[in-house]
Parts: sequence; C-alpha cells; structure tokens
Amino acid sequence: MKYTQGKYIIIQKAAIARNIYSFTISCPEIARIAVPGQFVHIRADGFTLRRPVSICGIDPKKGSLRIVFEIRGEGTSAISRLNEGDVIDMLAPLGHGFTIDPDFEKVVLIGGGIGTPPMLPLAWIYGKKAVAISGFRNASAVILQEDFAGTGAETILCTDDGSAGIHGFVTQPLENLVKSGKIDAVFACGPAPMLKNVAAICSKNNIFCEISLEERMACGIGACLGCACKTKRNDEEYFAHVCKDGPVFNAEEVLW
Amino acid sequence: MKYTQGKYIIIQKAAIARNIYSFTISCPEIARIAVPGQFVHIRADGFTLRRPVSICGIDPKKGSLRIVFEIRGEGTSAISRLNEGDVIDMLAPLGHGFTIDPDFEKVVLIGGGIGTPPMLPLAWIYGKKAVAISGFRNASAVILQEDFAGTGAETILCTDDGSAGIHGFVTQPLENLVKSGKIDAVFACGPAPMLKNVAAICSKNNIFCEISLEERMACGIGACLGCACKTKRNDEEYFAHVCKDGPVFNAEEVLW
Amino acid sequence: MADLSVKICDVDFKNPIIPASGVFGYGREYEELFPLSKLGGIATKGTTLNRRTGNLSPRIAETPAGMLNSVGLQNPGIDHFIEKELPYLLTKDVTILANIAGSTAEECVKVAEKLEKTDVHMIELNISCPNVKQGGAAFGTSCETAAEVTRQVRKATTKPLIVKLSPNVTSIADIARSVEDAGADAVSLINTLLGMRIDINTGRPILRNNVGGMSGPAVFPIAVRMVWQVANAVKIPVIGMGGVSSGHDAIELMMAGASAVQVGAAIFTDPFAPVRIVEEINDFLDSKGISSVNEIIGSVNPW
Amino acid sequence: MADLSVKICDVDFKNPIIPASGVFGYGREYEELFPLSKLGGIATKGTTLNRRTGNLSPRIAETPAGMLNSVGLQNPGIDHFIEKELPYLLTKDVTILANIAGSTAEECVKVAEKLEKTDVHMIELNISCPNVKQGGAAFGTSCETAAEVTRQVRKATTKPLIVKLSPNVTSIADIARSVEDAGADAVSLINTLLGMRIDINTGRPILRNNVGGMSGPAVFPIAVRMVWQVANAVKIPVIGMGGVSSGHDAIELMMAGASAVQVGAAIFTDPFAPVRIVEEINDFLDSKGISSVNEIIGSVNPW
Ligand SMILES: Cc1cc2nc3c(=O)[nH]c(=O)nc-3n(C[C@H](O)[C@H](O)[C@H](O)COP(=O)(O)OP(=O)(O)OC[C@H]3O[C@@H](n4cnc5c(N)ncnc54)[C@H](O)[C@@H]3O)c2cc1C
Ligand SMILES: Cc1cc2nc3c(=O)[nH]c(=O)nc-3n(C[C@H](O)[C@H](O)[C@H](O)COP(=O)(O)OP(=O)(O)OC[C@H]3O[C@@H](n4cnc5c(N)ncnc54)[C@H](O)[C@@H]3O)c2cc1C
Ligand SMILES: Cc1cc2nc3c(=O)[nH]c(=O)nc-3n(C[C@H](O)[C@H](O)[C@H](O)COP(=O)(O)O)c2cc1C
Ligand SMILES: Cc1cc2nc3c(=O)[nH]c(=O)nc-3n(C[C@H](O)[C@H](O)[C@H](O)COP(=O)(O)O)c2cc1C
Ligand code: FES
Ligand code: FES
Repeated sequence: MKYTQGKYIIIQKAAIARNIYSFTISCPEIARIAVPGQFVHIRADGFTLRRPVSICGIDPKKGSLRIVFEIRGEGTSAISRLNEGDVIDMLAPLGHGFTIDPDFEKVVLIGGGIGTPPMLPLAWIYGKKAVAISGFRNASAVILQEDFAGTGAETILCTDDGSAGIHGFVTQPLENLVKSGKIDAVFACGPAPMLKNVAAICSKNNIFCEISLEERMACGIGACLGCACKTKRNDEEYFAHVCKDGPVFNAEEVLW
Repeated sequence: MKYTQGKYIIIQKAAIARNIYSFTISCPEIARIAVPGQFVHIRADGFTLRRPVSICGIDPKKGSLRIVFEIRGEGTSAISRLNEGDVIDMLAPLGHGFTIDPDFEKVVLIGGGIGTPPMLPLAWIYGKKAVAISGFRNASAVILQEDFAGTGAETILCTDDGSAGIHGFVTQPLENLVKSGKIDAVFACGPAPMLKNVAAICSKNNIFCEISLEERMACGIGACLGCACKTKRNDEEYFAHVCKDGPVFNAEEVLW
Repeated sequence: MADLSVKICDVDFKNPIIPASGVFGYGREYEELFPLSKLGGIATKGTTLNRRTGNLSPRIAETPAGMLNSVGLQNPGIDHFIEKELPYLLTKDVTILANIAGSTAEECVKVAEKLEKTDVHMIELNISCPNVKQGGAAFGTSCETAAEVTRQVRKATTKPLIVKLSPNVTSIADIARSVEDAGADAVSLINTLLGMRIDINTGRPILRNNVGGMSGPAVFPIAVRMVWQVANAVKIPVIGMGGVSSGHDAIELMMAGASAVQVGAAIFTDPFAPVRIVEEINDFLDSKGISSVNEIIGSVNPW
Repeated sequence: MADLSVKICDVDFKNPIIPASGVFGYGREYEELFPLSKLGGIATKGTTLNRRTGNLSPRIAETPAGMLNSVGLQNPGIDHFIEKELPYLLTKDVTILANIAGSTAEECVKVAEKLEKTDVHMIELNISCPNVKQGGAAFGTSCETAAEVTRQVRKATTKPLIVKLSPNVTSIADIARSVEDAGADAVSLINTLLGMRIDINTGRPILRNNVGGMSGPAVFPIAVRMVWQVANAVKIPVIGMGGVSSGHDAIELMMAGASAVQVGAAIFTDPFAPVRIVEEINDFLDSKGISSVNEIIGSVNPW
C-alpha cells in the first residue's frame, strides 16, 4: 500500500494561533508509512475538491499523524469546524518527501509562515544536525517554535516586522549560516518568493536544496494532471506534478 | 408585518417517531401573528431551496412555535441534525390558514400521516367542538394523539393495517360522522388521494371543506409563481399559488 | 462608503444590484421584508401581451447548488402590468426594468409599444426563456432571429432596450454582436440553462414540463465566462447574472465586464440576498480603498 | 444481486460504470485503492499523436458543487500509450475505451490507425475538449466538422467508435445525429461546460488558461437533459456522464437513455466513487426487484 483513503478519528484539536489549527489524527496504517514532506488530502464537507495539507508530525508508535493548517477559505474553514472525536476523511500519505540522508552532517530547515509545519518531522529526523529557521509576518503568527526546540534542532525565529525574533526574512540567517560553515542540505517550504531566494542562495553556493511546492490539486495522486509545475530533468523541460513527483522537488529542477 | 425572516433558537427537540422530529422554536414575533394552517419556510444548510413545514403549535405567550416533520430527503435530514440551542433560519409565517368561525358548532379535523401536524393548532381552537381523525400507515407511525386529546377534541385513530386504532382509512369514520349528525366544516391535510376522497364526501353532503395542499416551492411568498395549483374561482380556471393563496384552499375550488 | 452608483444607457442606478426577472414578481412580496429603494433596480416578471397561465406543476426542482424552474411565463398580461403594477413600482425610488416576452416578434413589438407611453425606465426583452415551446428560446438561439426581433422592438420603442440572452447556444458572443448591430442598447445574460431531473422511484421527470431552466450558484462559472466573452465582443453595456449569491460573486461578474448584476435564485435561499450583496460590495470596495464601483467594471486582467 | 452487465456495440461491460477520461489517468494511481476489475470499463486519458505538455498552472479551480479544469490534454502521445500503458490495462479484466483527440482530423485518423493493430476494445473520439485552442472544441460545435472528423476516423478503424460530444452547443441532438450519420457506433456525453473564475483580490482569472471546463454535480441536470434529448434523436447507444456522484445519479442518467455511465469529478471527492456507485446501483435494483440493469435504460416516462 502506497496510500489509502478512509475516515479517521481526530484525537486532539488545538487552536495554536489566530485561524491556525493543529489536529492529531489516529490513522495507524498511514502513520506507519508516512515520511516527512508528504501530505494528506482532506475532504471538506460540501466541496468537490479535497484540500492538501502537509504532514506536521508522524508517530508510528501511537499510530497518529499531526497536521497544522490555516483557515484560508471556505474549505479549510469547514475542516476547522471538525472537533475532537469527529472523523476526518483523508486520502494519504501522498507525494514524494524530503531526502533523508544519514551522511548529512548539517542541514538547514526553512519554513515560512504556514510552510513551517512540514519542516517539523524533518527536524525530528535530523535533530541536532539541523538548524530550523522559521519566518512569520509578526509575533502573533508564530507557531511551532517549542516543537522545533524539542527536536534538538537549533531554532532561529524571524518576523517581517521584528515583533518576535530577528527583524527580517529567513534568507538573512541562511546567508550567515552559509558563510559560517559547511551545510550539506537546505530544505524549505513557504511562499514562492522565499523559496526562490533560498534556491538562489543554495545554487550560488552549490548546496543541495529541496523545496516543497504548492499547486491547486484535484486527484492528489497523479491521475488527473491538474497540478502541473514546470521542471527540467536531464536538461529537458518537463511538466512534473506536484502531488506525485512533488510536493518536494530538488530546487535545481524547478523552472520558476 | 405579514412575515419575516430570521434565525431563531430551537428550545426543544424530540424524536417522536421513526424519522419524525418535533422542534419547538423561540420566535416571538412570528408566534404573535401565526394562525393555524400557515407554514414556515426553513433554510436547509447546503441547499438552494428552503423546505416548507406546517406550523403544528402556536404559543404566543411563550413566543414559540412548534413544527413536526419527517425526514424525506436530504434537506429534511439536514434540518433534523439541528439540536436544541442551535439556530434555525425561517421565513415565516407564510400562507393562508384555515377558516376560524365561532359559529361552527361541530367540525371534523382530518390528518393523514405527516399531514396530521397542521391540524393540531386548529384542534386547540375548536376544542370540544372538534373530532380529530388521524390516519397512519401503522402503529409505529402514529404521532400527536395525546396532544390532540389534550385539546378537548374527540380523537379517532385509524391505521392502514389495523395495528393501532380502527383498521382502515380516515374516510370511514368521516362517513359515519356525516351520517350521525350535522357537521359545519371539515378541515383536512394529508396525501392527495385522501384529500380527494374527503372533498368528495363533503361535496356530496354539502359540507364546508378546507384542505391543505402541498407543492414544490421556491420563494414561499407568491413572488416566483413556482407552486401553481389549478383552481376555479367564480367558475373560471385559475392558477392559484399554494404558498400565498394556500396552502389551505376551499376544497370546491381545487381542480384535481 | 464607496460610490455604488452606476449608469447604464444613461439610466441611473443607485447601486448595481437588481433582482432578476421572475424571482421577484412585481416587488410586492419582498417589500414586506425590505424597502425596495435599497435596490439598484428591479427586473419585473416577464410579461406578455395577454395573460398566460404557465405550465402545470411541479414547476420547481432542486439540483446540486441550484434549481430548475418551468414556470412558463405565467403572468397577468401587459395591460394589467401597466395599470396595476407599474404605477406602484414607479413610486418606489428604484429603476424599473420591464421584462417582456412574446411568442412572435409581433407580440414583442405590441408589448413594447404599450410600454412606450409609460414612465418605465428600461425594457428588458427576453429572447431566451427556455420554458415556452413556441417562440421564446427559439429567438435567442440564432443570430438571425435574435437580430430580427431586436430590430422590430427597437423600432417600436425609444426606451433603452436591453436584450436578454440565452446561454443555451454555441456562441453567445455572436448572438450578442447580432443584437448590438440590430439596435440593442445593452445586453443582459445569462438566462437559465436547460436541465432535467428524473424521480427514480416513479421513473417520471420531476417537472411536469419534463425540462426546465437551471439557475443558482451551480451556473455561476458559466455566467462569468459568458459575461467575459460578451463584454469583449460588444461595445454596449452588459448586465450580468447567473448564480450570484454574494458580494464576492457580484464583484467577479463586474470584473468580467458587467455594469450591473442581477440576482435570481439566491433570493430563495436568502430573501435578503440583494440587499446583503449591496452591503458586501461596499465592504469589499472599502477594504480595498476603491472609491467607486465603476472602477472594477471590466477590470479583469486575463493571462 | 441484480445483473449489472451491459453490452454496447457488442462489447461487454460487467457493469455500466466507467471512470471518465482525464480523471483516471491510465488506471495505475487508482489501482492502489481498488482492483480495476471492479469497474465496467475505463476511459483512458485523452491521447494525441504526439506528446503534449498541456497548459500552464493553475489548471484547477473549485466552483459551487463542481470544478474547472484546464489541463489542456497533457499526455505522453499514442505510441507511449500503446507500448507502455495499454498492454498493462488489457490484463486487468476490464473494458478499455481509448480516448483520443487531435488538432486536425488527420491527427485523429493517425491516432486511430495506430490503435487498429492493438487489442483495445473501443475508441472514444473526443471532439469536444474545451481546453485546446486549435481544433478540439471546434470539431464538436458544428454538425459539419463533427461529421467530417467522424467520417474520416470511421474509415481508419474497425473498432467500435464512440464519439464524445460537447455540451457547449445550441443543439446537441443535431450534432449527435450528424455523427451517427457519419458512422459513429455510439456517442458519449457530456464533456465539460466552458466556465471561468476570477480571483477578486488579484483581478486575474484563477486558471492560467483564463477559462476551463466545468464538471461535477453542478452540471448533472444539464447532462440528464442532453442524454435524454440525444437518446431520443439517435438509434446508436448513448454513454452518459456529467456530474454523476451516486448510484441515484447513475440510474437517473440511465433512465434518461444512457446504456452506461462515466464518472468524472466525483472521483476527486471520493476516490472510491466508481466502485461505490456500482454497489448503489445494485442496491437500488434489488430494492425494486429489478433483475437486470438493462431494464432501466431509457425507461423514463415523460409527461
Ligand atoms: C502539498 C501542499 C501542502 C500544503 N500544506 C499545508 C499546510 O500544512 N497547512 C496549511 O495551512 N496549508 C497547506 N497547504 C495549502 C492549503 O492546501 C490551502 O490553504 C487550502 O487548500 C485552501 O483551501 P480553502 O478552501 O481554505 O481556500 P479556497 O481558496 O476557498 O480554495 C479554493 C480551491 O483552491 C485550492 N487552493 C487554494 N489555495 C491553495 C494553495 N495554497 N495550495 C493548493 N491549493 C490551494 C483549494 O484546495 C481549493 O481547491 C498546502 C498545499 C499543498 C499543495
Ligand atoms: C405547505 C406545506 C406544508 C408542509 N408541512 C409539512 C409538515 O408539517 N411536516 C412534514 O414532514 N412535511 C411537510 N411538508 C412536506 C415537506 O416540505 C417535504 O417533505 C420536504 O420539502 C422534503 O424535503 P427533502 O429535502 O427532505 O426531500 P427532497 O425530495 O430531497 O427535496 C427536494 C425538493 O423537493 C421539494 N419537496 C419534496 N417533497 C415535497 C413535498 N411533499 N412538498 C413540497 N415540496 C417537496 C423539497 O422542498 C425540495 O425543494 C409540507 C409541504 C408543504 C408544501
Ligand atoms: C422561478 C424563475 C422564474 C424566472 N422567470 C423569468 C422570466 O419571466 N423572464 C426572464 O427573462 N427570466 C426569468 N428567469 C431567469 C432569471 O431572471 C435569471 O436569468 C436566471 O435565473 C439566472 O440567474 P440566477 O442563477 O441568479 O437565478 C426566471 C428564473 C427563475 C428561477
Ligand atoms: C481533470 C479533467 C480532465 C479531463 N480530461 C479529458 C480528456 O482528456 N478527454 C476527454 O474526453 N474528457 C476529459 N475530461 C472530461 C470528462 O471525461 C467528463 O466528460 C467531464 O468531466 C464530465 O463528467 P463529470 O462531471 O463526472 O466530471 C476531463 C475532465 C476533468 C475533470
Ligand atoms: S492533483 Fe491530480 S495529478 Fe496532481
Ligand atoms: S413558491 Fe414562489 S410563488 Fe409559491
């Protein structure tokens, strides 16, 4: 089984910031096989299309997954109204995750805004080898900093307006880290402009870089070709599909 | 104000038979003006069209209305999932009710199946002057018999299969009543074949008869002309509208 | 508070929201709920030369995010409208669009002629009702017949003439261009899409007329596309409608090219929909700091 | 357990449910969830002569009870299909409909010729894709071009030829008759309806292609009406689709005249939709004591 679809019980629900919810979901068969960077495709009651949400926590022992999502429109709003004890309909785990290489000695995890959650399972894997840089609009949008600290990773917090952590964008601490020593890999998820800048820095400094992309999706499994994104493979232009070939791509492959 | 639209609190909910629910709703401004035979037009979450449901109880003092409805499809199913304390969106009170004439000495109220609820407010008004005949498929579908008894009306219960009350249709006791003495008026609500038979008996015996009709509705207030029903007025064929000219019609006017 | 007023064919509307023909009768029923003066305009129930009884019931069916109707142009006839309904409506401080229809071009002409001596603000000629067997839809589905009926009614009236188009066609832009050339002052679209539902328990169509016109949120994306195509094809103003149920939807249609927006089936879900939509448009404009609703008309920036 | 098998153009289907072209790829992704042999048939992703990259993203937008897509016929080309996908699919004990398309009649002919030497069971010629600028939709919107491409492909193949019709036309029954006369063995309908959505915050269309094809429950009443009209107009079998999301819907379309039913967008909401629908059809037939699904085909009793 690569993925499955079913209705799973929400065992924990929390509002962790304004309009941002954390669900812990009991789904042993999914938790057993999910890897960092994959996502779940959630049915929102009353809507034709499911909503893709990254996996923010994987606990194969307890048989649970965690997701963290923001209300952006009516679909995520409907999902946010689910409560502990309710069932959530998911098609999961989907997509191609981040590279996990035991040879990497130092990695940087970069999350921007609601792109932060998928970096957390990666922080659990790389632990002390990781520096987790997170960027948010302002202090009230900050999420998951204690969770990152709990993984053993070093954490760096930035806000656009300086209301928490460093005043500025995630690229500044990244540049500093790049200057101050060898980095084996950079993993990032967040808004496209951020990803572009991160990719450019890595490219210039010859650092392995993987980024997680977003695209509007229908099937979520590679059948409908809805979520195309222009990439190049072996120097040939190629329409990859974010749901199947991604959401994690080697930054070098992505044609912006 | 003839009618209004708003969101009102459900103060009591009960399942009174299989798939049949009773809601008591706090809506003082509606309860103040509603009359027997009128209906409320309920918004069902996720549906374009509202659902018409007759008023089954009017308590102007407490400022509440009661409705009793059966789950027939997805709309009534959605409404049935509302709970005490939830709000229900109603456009009400709508339509033209039953004639209330203090000179009537003896009236017969006939309800068939889920057509029984609208007869209850009328029983409260005519009280001891009324005989309330109710017909159901079988014993498990019987509703509201204690409520009718509480109004002072004489009650006669029939079931199609004899599992409760008289074995047979409501028309049998009606014929008996007609034979045994003067009846000033018959009021009826229920399936069309029952209404037709009731109307025929009254017509033959020259008894004033009003019946409550059903038709698929959109606006509920006479604006869209969706709920036409063929009637004759002053010997001229005329498309009346169930929501505005009815739901209660003089049986002589209805062209079947 | 943004400026919500729009002008179409030199006629002023306080705001761009107009209850669509057929859902609002002649206004009396909704007046119980809100003052008609809150509306930009009112498109009255489609009216023909003589009284029509319409189709048999059932005339209404529900569909996913929408509905079907087969009312079949039931109306009391133009004389009744002019004597009993119009004078009352004209006291309401709201722009009145008299929606008219006929089985033949001659009938449409006669109806328009009768309106000529009234103070009605605009005529909306429905060449697209799918619920009437003779005429109606037929006019609206070919460029030639659409142009011909427009040309004849044009000659019969000096009132601003809006022609209401059918979406049940291969190219609505072509039909729009034909009626523009034939003298229409504006076009309105979309009328309903022909649909059908069957009761699988009885094996019979739910509507007594077998088929009916589909409207409501389900049709909204088709309306946006058609308004956009027509707005790009003609120079006359476009009045948009089809599935609008929120200020968001109304703005989308206006960005696609509509100078005003009619609201139909949404009023059945929420009888206050037209007035709510006016408020929602205002809120959006304020939130974006846009001072006049005119700035968004046709403002879409295609890829 | 009712008999669910149907026969179309002498080809057997174990049941009347077929995932629609474009939503099911070449079957591999959904095979993770259920055995393909549970399906009546599979309509494969529209395939052209050469590999096509399709349109830019976004290609997907949500609409009330539906969706838009502007994939634009991305596919790996017919040779890849014949070498890499078809042999695998043919081992799956399910009837395969190869959906093909082209920008010119010649391209369609070449694709059909290549399939001639394969064991594919049927060809579904898409003359109605709204997402490809040259060709595609254009064929499907006029009787002449629809007949011409059908005639040419007919000559090129001995396989049962299904022609897939566009709903974006004034009279789909006329188009159906034209392709019947030109040699089609069956017709399938409806393809998507052209729609559009605009992001009011950016003022840009949501789809990079500006417009896209609408499908999903919203379009269902239009599909029922068109299937009914076409079934009354032609003698060849009709395969129905458009917004089917339940056994109830499938039965409605079959009563309207469909011999089999394709399921498209519903699979995105519920990936098990096609197999669930098969079960629901069976439950309905059993509850009514109907022994074969063939009894309900075209059984609607109009007023
Ligand atoms: C692989 C992947 C992982 C994601 N992980 C997370 C996460 O962990 N937490 C989180 O809060 N959000 C995440 N998102 C974004 C999330 O999917 C969207 O915010 C959500 O779909 C919006 O739905 P809506 O109904 O609230 O908004 P609406 O705008 O009403 O949605 C309308 C349609 O557009 C689609 N859509 C809108 N925005 C996006 C978007 N950014 N990406 C993809 N589709 C979109 C919706 O899915 C829906 O089909 C992820 C997206 C992708 C593709
Ligand atoms: C004036 C009036 C009073 C009524 N009073 C009651 C009552 O007190 N208790 C009760 O249980 N039912 C009553 N009904 C019937 C009730 O309206 C329908 O059972 C209900 O609308 C079915 O909705 P649904 O979504 O469950 O069914 P669906 O079949 O899914 O509904 C689809 C559409 O058809 C309409 N529809 C279906 N059946 C009817 C019907 N019989 N009459 C009118 N529209 C229908 C629905 O409103 C909806 O628009 C009354 C109907 C009318 C017209
Ligand atoms: C019940 C009903 C009756 C209608 N009657 C008319 C009519 O008489 N004349 C007309 O031009 N359009 C008529 N229409 C079409 C509407 O004016 C409008 O074009 C259509 O419903 C699409 O808008 P909507 O999706 O907002 O309802 C009617 C629509 C409905 C629902
Ligand atoms: C994402 C997507 C891709 C499609 N691609 C094709 C295609 O390649 N060829 C084709 O004939 N139809 C294609 N269609 C149309 C469907 O086969 C079907 O005709 C249409 O979606 C209506 O059915 P539905 O409402 O069940 O989705 C596509 C539809 C969707 C949603
Ligand atoms: S969403 Fe269907 S291919 Fe990616
Ligand atoms: S439901 Fe609109 S007139 Fe009766």
